[in-house]
Amino acid sequence: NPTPLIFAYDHQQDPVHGSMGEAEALADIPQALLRGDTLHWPNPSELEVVRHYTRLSQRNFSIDTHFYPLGSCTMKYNPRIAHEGAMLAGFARLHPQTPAPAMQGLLGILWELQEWLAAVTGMAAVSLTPAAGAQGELAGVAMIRAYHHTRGDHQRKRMLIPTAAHGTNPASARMAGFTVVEIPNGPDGDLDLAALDAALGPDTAGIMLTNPSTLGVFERQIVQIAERVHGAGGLLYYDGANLNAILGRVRPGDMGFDVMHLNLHKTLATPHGGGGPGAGAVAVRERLLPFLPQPRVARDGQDRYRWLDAGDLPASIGRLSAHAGNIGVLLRAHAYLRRLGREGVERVSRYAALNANYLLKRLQAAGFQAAFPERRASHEFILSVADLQRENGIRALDVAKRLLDYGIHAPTVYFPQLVPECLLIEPTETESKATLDRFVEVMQRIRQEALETPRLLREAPHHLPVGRLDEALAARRLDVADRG
Amino acid sequence: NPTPLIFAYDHQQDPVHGSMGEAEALADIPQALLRGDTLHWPNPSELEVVRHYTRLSQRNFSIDTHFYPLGSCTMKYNPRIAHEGAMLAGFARLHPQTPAPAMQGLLGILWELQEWLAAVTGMAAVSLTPAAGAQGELAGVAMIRAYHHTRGDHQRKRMLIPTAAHGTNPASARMAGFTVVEIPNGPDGDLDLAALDAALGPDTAGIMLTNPSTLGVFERQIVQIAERVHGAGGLLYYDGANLNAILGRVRPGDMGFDVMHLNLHKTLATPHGGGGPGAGAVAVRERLLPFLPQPRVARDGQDRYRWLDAGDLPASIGRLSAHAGNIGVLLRAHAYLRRLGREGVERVSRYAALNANYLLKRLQAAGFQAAFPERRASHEFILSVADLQRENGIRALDVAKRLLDYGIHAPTVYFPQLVPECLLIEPTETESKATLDRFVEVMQRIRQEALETPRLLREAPHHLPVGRLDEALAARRLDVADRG
Amino acid sequence: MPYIPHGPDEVAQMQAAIGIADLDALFDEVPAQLGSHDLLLPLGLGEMALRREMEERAAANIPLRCFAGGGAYAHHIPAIVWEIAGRGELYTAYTPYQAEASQGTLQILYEYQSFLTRLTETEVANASLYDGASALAEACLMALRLRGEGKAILVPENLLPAWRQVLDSILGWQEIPLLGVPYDRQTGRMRLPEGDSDSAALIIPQINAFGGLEAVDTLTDWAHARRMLAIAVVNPLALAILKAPGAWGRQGADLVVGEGQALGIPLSAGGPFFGFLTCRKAHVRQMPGRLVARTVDAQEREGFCLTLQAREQHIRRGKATSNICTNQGLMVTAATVHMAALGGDGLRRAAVTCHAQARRLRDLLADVPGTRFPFPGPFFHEFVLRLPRSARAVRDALLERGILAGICLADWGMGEAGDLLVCVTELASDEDLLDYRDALLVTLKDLPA
Amino acid sequence: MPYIPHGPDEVAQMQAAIGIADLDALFDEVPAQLGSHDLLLPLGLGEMALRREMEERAAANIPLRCFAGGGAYAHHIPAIVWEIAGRGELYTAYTPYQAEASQGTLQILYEYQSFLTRLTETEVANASLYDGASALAEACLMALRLRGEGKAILVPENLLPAWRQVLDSILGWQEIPLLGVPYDRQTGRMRLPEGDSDSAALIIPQINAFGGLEAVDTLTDWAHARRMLAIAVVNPLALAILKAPGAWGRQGADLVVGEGQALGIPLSAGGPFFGFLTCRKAHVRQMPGRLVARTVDAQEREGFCLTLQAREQHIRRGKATSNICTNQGLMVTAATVHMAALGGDGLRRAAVTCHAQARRLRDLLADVPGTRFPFPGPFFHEFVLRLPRSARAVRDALLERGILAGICLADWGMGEAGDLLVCVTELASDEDLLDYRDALLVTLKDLPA
Repeated sequence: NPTPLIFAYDHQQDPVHGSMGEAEALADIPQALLRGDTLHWPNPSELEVVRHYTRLSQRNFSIDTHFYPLGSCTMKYNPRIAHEGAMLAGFARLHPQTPAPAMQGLLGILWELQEWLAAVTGMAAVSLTPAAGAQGELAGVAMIRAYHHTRGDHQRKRMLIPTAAHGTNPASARMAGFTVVEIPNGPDGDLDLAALDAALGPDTAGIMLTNPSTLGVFERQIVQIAERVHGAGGLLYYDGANLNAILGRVRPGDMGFDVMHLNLHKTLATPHGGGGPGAGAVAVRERLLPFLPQPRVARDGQDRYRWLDAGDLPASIGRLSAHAGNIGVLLRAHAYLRRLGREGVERVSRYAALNANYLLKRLQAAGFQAAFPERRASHEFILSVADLQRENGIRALDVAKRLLDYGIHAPTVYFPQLVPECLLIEPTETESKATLDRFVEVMQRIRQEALETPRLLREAPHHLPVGRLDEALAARRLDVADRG
Repeated sequence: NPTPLIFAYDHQQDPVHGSMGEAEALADIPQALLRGDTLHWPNPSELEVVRHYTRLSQRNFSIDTHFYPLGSCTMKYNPRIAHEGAMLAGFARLHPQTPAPAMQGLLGILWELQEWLAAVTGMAAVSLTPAAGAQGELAGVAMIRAYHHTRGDHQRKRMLIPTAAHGTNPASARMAGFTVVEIPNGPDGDLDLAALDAALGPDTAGIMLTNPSTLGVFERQIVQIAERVHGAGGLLYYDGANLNAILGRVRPGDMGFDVMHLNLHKTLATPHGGGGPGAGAVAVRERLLPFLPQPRVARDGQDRYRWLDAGDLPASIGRLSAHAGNIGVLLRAHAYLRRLGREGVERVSRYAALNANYLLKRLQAAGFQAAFPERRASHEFILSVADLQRENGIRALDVAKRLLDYGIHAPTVYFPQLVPECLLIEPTETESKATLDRFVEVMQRIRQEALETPRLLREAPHHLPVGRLDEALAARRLDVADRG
Repeated sequence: MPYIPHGPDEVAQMQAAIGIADLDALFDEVPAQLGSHDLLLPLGLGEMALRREMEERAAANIPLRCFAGGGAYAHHIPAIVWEIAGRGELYTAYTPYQAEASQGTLQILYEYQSFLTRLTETEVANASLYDGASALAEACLMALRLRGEGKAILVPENLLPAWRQVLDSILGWQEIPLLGVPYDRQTGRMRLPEGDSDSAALIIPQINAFGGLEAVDTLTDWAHARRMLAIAVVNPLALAILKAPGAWGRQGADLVVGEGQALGIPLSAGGPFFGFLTCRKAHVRQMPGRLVARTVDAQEREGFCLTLQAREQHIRRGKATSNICTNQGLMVTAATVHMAALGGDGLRRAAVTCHAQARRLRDLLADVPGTRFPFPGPFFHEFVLRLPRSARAVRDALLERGILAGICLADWGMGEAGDLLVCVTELASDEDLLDYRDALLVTLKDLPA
Repeated sequence: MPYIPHGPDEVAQMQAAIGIADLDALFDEVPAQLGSHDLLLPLGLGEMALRREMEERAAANIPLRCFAGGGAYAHHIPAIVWEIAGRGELYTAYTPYQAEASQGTLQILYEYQSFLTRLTETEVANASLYDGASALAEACLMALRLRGEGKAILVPENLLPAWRQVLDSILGWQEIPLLGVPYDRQTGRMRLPEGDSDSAALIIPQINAFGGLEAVDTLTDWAHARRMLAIAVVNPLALAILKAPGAWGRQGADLVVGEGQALGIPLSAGGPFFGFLTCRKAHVRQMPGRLVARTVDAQEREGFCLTLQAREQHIRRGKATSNICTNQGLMVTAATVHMAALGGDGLRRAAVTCHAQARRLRDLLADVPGTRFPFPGPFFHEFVLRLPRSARAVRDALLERGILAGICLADWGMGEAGDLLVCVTELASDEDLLDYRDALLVTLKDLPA
């Protein structure tokens, strides 16, 4: 029994349009600009709306209901107090054009968050405006572009990016006008330094890295990489997607990065909301400071805050969205940092690493193959089920779908693409040992099923509202809107 | 996979008690009064708490997720705006001992609610303090007692109550010191007037009625009943449980009742919360006004409000709870009335009756037996499946459990007790025709199943987290607390 | 039409199915003379206007830093508590009569019962009563059922007066004698009653109306020595550090009641709160209120259901243990989440902090000229401050400074005119305590003696 | 340790399983010189202290009756909207990559797409972009992919200036030429560009930065006649009464973008909001952002999944249609519930009320001496008021009276010093309008000319 669409709830009421009052109210607008009655729209009762969406919500896996070890996504607990605080009328009802003297409470928070993010990244300054990680990346590489252009280095058009990087890296570089040069990783997961050297040159704009890398290991040569890229006149961009692995322990600034973004909706526990919103604050070293996107917040004297915009920031790369970014997300991130404080922040990476390494060890003991068995896991790690595929055609996707049947969200699959049949597993620090132990137990059972009753996996999931969906048909039919 | 108990989540932390700080802080309390370390209590993480209770919540049927035609319970939509308003800090953080000048906002609302409830009941005055319907009944019959005692009528110790009445009626009468005399109903559902006449006498304190009665029909002789009971020196108590049937249309005061309660958590759409809290405001005619329970709210001059308590109300039957009753529920009821207004309130009973009568007609057409086929349904009606029981042993309980499998909450079963194998069905006004039509369709299918595959019903439910539970075992084992 | 979904076409179809021409026909069995009146209600408001009005009226209640207690306490409630309790599946469910469709509510109630029995060290807890005071009345009725009707109840005079008033009402209608147990004017604590009354039970409030702690072991043993039941009245948060009533004296208290508000329930001007009642298993059949038990289905899967319903009014009617039906379910849900959210460590830390901050304020106030503490002896988080001025005048003056300074005992008809009952919880920061002291200093200087 | 569950025993067991002696060993691959620094963060706060601090800081933002618009609008949001959007199952889910475990989010997105295509009368809507302005930048890039890179975009000078700045940034990095289309100084409305430029698209803002309505049919046909795409920029609430962009001119606009905030999203000082983008099916493969499609499983049960992912960065990497990954999912959820909660009638009523109240205020202000309206012509809910004093001075003076009077065009570098852009929504009651007028009268009298 599928849930009907909301459009099924339509109690035709007595007509609103065409009514005298409405016609009179709209009389001053030329008929040619008006809509007429072409809006095909339901009129559900409030109870129908509540019931419909409450029931739909129950068809989701989520952090609040399920273990969600989705690699590279840092699905940690999203504290409710942060939501409560951000929804206070004093924040939620603020118009963005409110003059600064009437929004000092908010500006003080944003200023502190800028300072704190600078502190945890080891950078000189921060702009909070990017709406998500990818927009932070775009802003970051745009700053690299602006830096080179300001110095007359217009020829620096090539951005180096590891093959294993997040897809947003090359996409962002291209949106900022760069061409992308891929650099391979070595068999131990670290970057191929020789390939790097070969790629470096006077056209090098910089390199985009995340560390720990998307391979779930810490790039041990980072200091040398920084030296070489800087030596060639390039800058280093840090993709903050994996910052949870080193939060409070290693600062990108200390590793030699010049510019970076943070995914506040990962590292700083703001919710992912079924796809967003995120917030992708960018942090830079001193030399990139003039280029930070606007607006930012400044403190004048004791506890008076104001916006910095185009007038104050003449070299800024500009504005990324109409207002100041995802303020509501920033409020949640601020609340999280305020709650954890110094000591709490330092614990994050320790326990994230503890959970990942524990899980890796136990899954290896259960017979699963690690992609980099000789390496320490960061906050996440990669398994490959290529052995199962060889043996009886079980793919990573089948394992993923079968996990859903056991009430566990699947890890990331088929990323990074260079490890065949891989599962990228990130438990995060907010999951308990008991949850990890249960995951191991389920994975063991699935491994056994893969060997004994592989069809159970290939046809999974069995216990969800729908079975495996036909994605090819979806793309072919392209039924992307109900037209009524 | 049953959900474990919360006690399973225990991460033993570094000891709190016995710690220096704690010992020092408690040093002024004699050891003999202290607990030591005998508290066996879990220490779950916040995520574990959220996940545990979020998942548990999904194991409930509720208005927000299911059609819930539970007779006599008026499971209508509970507007969310009322919840939002009642939880505002300006209400939620008010200490009950706040002096009245600092809580005028609240007192104004309570005063208005008193006025409005008097208006919809046709009574002279209202006290909002009873915490639920049953406490309202107790207060009501205690006022009848006080009235007779004040007049020296100490012999009026017998309370007349229809056999079909809610169980709270006799229980409340007894708690107020009365003995109960049961009065039967006639075959058409109306009260047996001859039996009433026979029971009336100088020891009659009064009669407790609900109208429409628990049989789902309007007591047509109510004016005569009132005359006879009043003639015998008794008073009439109106059980407000069924007020939704006549809200805004017929007032209990006009029917001759002297005192009544309202179930705000039914008629006025405050939520039932899995068992409560309710609010059971009592309303009285002028002659019972002095006896109303305290506190109440008075308006002095223009828009200045104050509490009335023992000093102001010397004849009051007294106090029912430590404070002023379930204020948070009263706020929600006030919001509901404010939202509906006069016109909206008048519509409630019309559409409640429309839904009930429509459903009755359609279910009769589907082959179900109405208990009172010749009568108009009120806001609810009774079916009997005695025919199915005779034919192949299917009981009302089996139909009820099978409905759960179809995602519909069961109607009330086996009440009123005088109709064999009965289902008491109350759709309420907030359900749509489409929902009612689906209910009919499901009931038809169940009827067919009862005839063709009765085992399907006898072993139902099949699709819920647990099957039919062994209640006898529960009472025998009496495992009512996990002792760890 | 707020909340009514019917469109005109649907109404027409439904009327046709019933065979009526208009909705008024649905009321054709109602005697004609009953149907007409003017409904004196204002016109309805849209949700937008309603929200604005509620916010304005909420804002018309002055925000105060709260130092009042007297049975209702300002505590921190974690954000998750009402987030969960407000979820539609819990907020809008009925009493769990259909067990299989109510496992969420039922398991929560079972966990609640488990928490409460562990906290009180007793064997059975019901699924809530209206509030602490009415729960005490129910406990007294239960004691009479156990010990013989017609006996009296011994009620200490340092019980919260509103609670005594509730006993006067509810027990009074059944003409049950209540015998007062006086308190020592020097300490505020109960004196042992003189003589051997033929009473069913002794009520022992730990904490008493003055915030003081009673010698509960002695009192419990005294009652038991006279074949009375000991009814403990306790603050559930305080039990994180105070001796559990199940361990009072040689046998433990028999019935334990209390106000549950301190466990995650907003003050809301006095309600909805919830009352709890716990006892030994031997007494369970005389217990009022709902009870949840763990059991199994036909496949031996564990589940929960209501049990011993034969005690209740919907089965036993006039012979039930109480008339209670609707209880305070949602409050119990919130309390359960609250107890879990705090955890054992958090609960204990909250209680210790209450006590420590109360001591700190008491120490600060000891330096205010002219004040004194009439009742020495141990306390939890509430104490009587005797002021050299009318407590009412001082309280009203402090209101102007945004402080609800406490409860005037004179408002309760107790103590002296200068007596203020002051409560301090973990919500009060050190700065709040200093502000209180300073505000009091200024006020006493300004107020005429 | 907030939010980390591990007890010491568990840590010890886990360390043993890994074979490490302490947690620092987990970082033994990190070069030694990187690990040490002082973390300059304050100490953590308990939840209680955090709540208090957030409330204090929220209260430090002055509550104002809002008459400012400029792309962010104060509307009524039904209570159910954020009640549902805040439910953990929606609030804490990730992007629905695992379709079978995300049918809730996916169906909501599909419904959202359906709502938006119906509202705009187009065929495809993506599942959101960051905000209206960045959505417009994406639409321009999409137009260039469709019409040939290297071409220019025609940008009207009466587009909201912040939006123009976003185009300058995002399109500027790719060195895409933006050609200005001037507006008529007498009406504030777009003039048809002169000459035939070789441009990819014309942007048509309906509503323009002055609140005015454009001759959208003419503009659309003009663009199409020159083989340009017409990019409509619309206010989704206004579309309840204004002509849908899919019906503009003879062929309809090709790409439609807008800021979705008016559909149930709190102002929150400017975000998170969401941008929408809709187009014809023929153009879908050049569309950026996620897309949800309806499909079936092996048993022909209907379900929903992400589709055409090959357009996206996680598959196509550097060749994707955009770098966007995380979008504004939760905002779209709220908007979907909002659109459902209002229903067709409610949406239309809200839009009509906005317009009616804006007209009412305009009529009231017409009587204020010295004011005038520089731009005649139709408007939706926003208009320019020309004051005989500095608009900034007037705005600041009205702040003192609890009114945010509008946006000073001078702050945008537009118009004259006295120009104030005033917006009125359904939130403004008649009394609010009178208060505005009265406050303005008093202020103009007090302010030096």
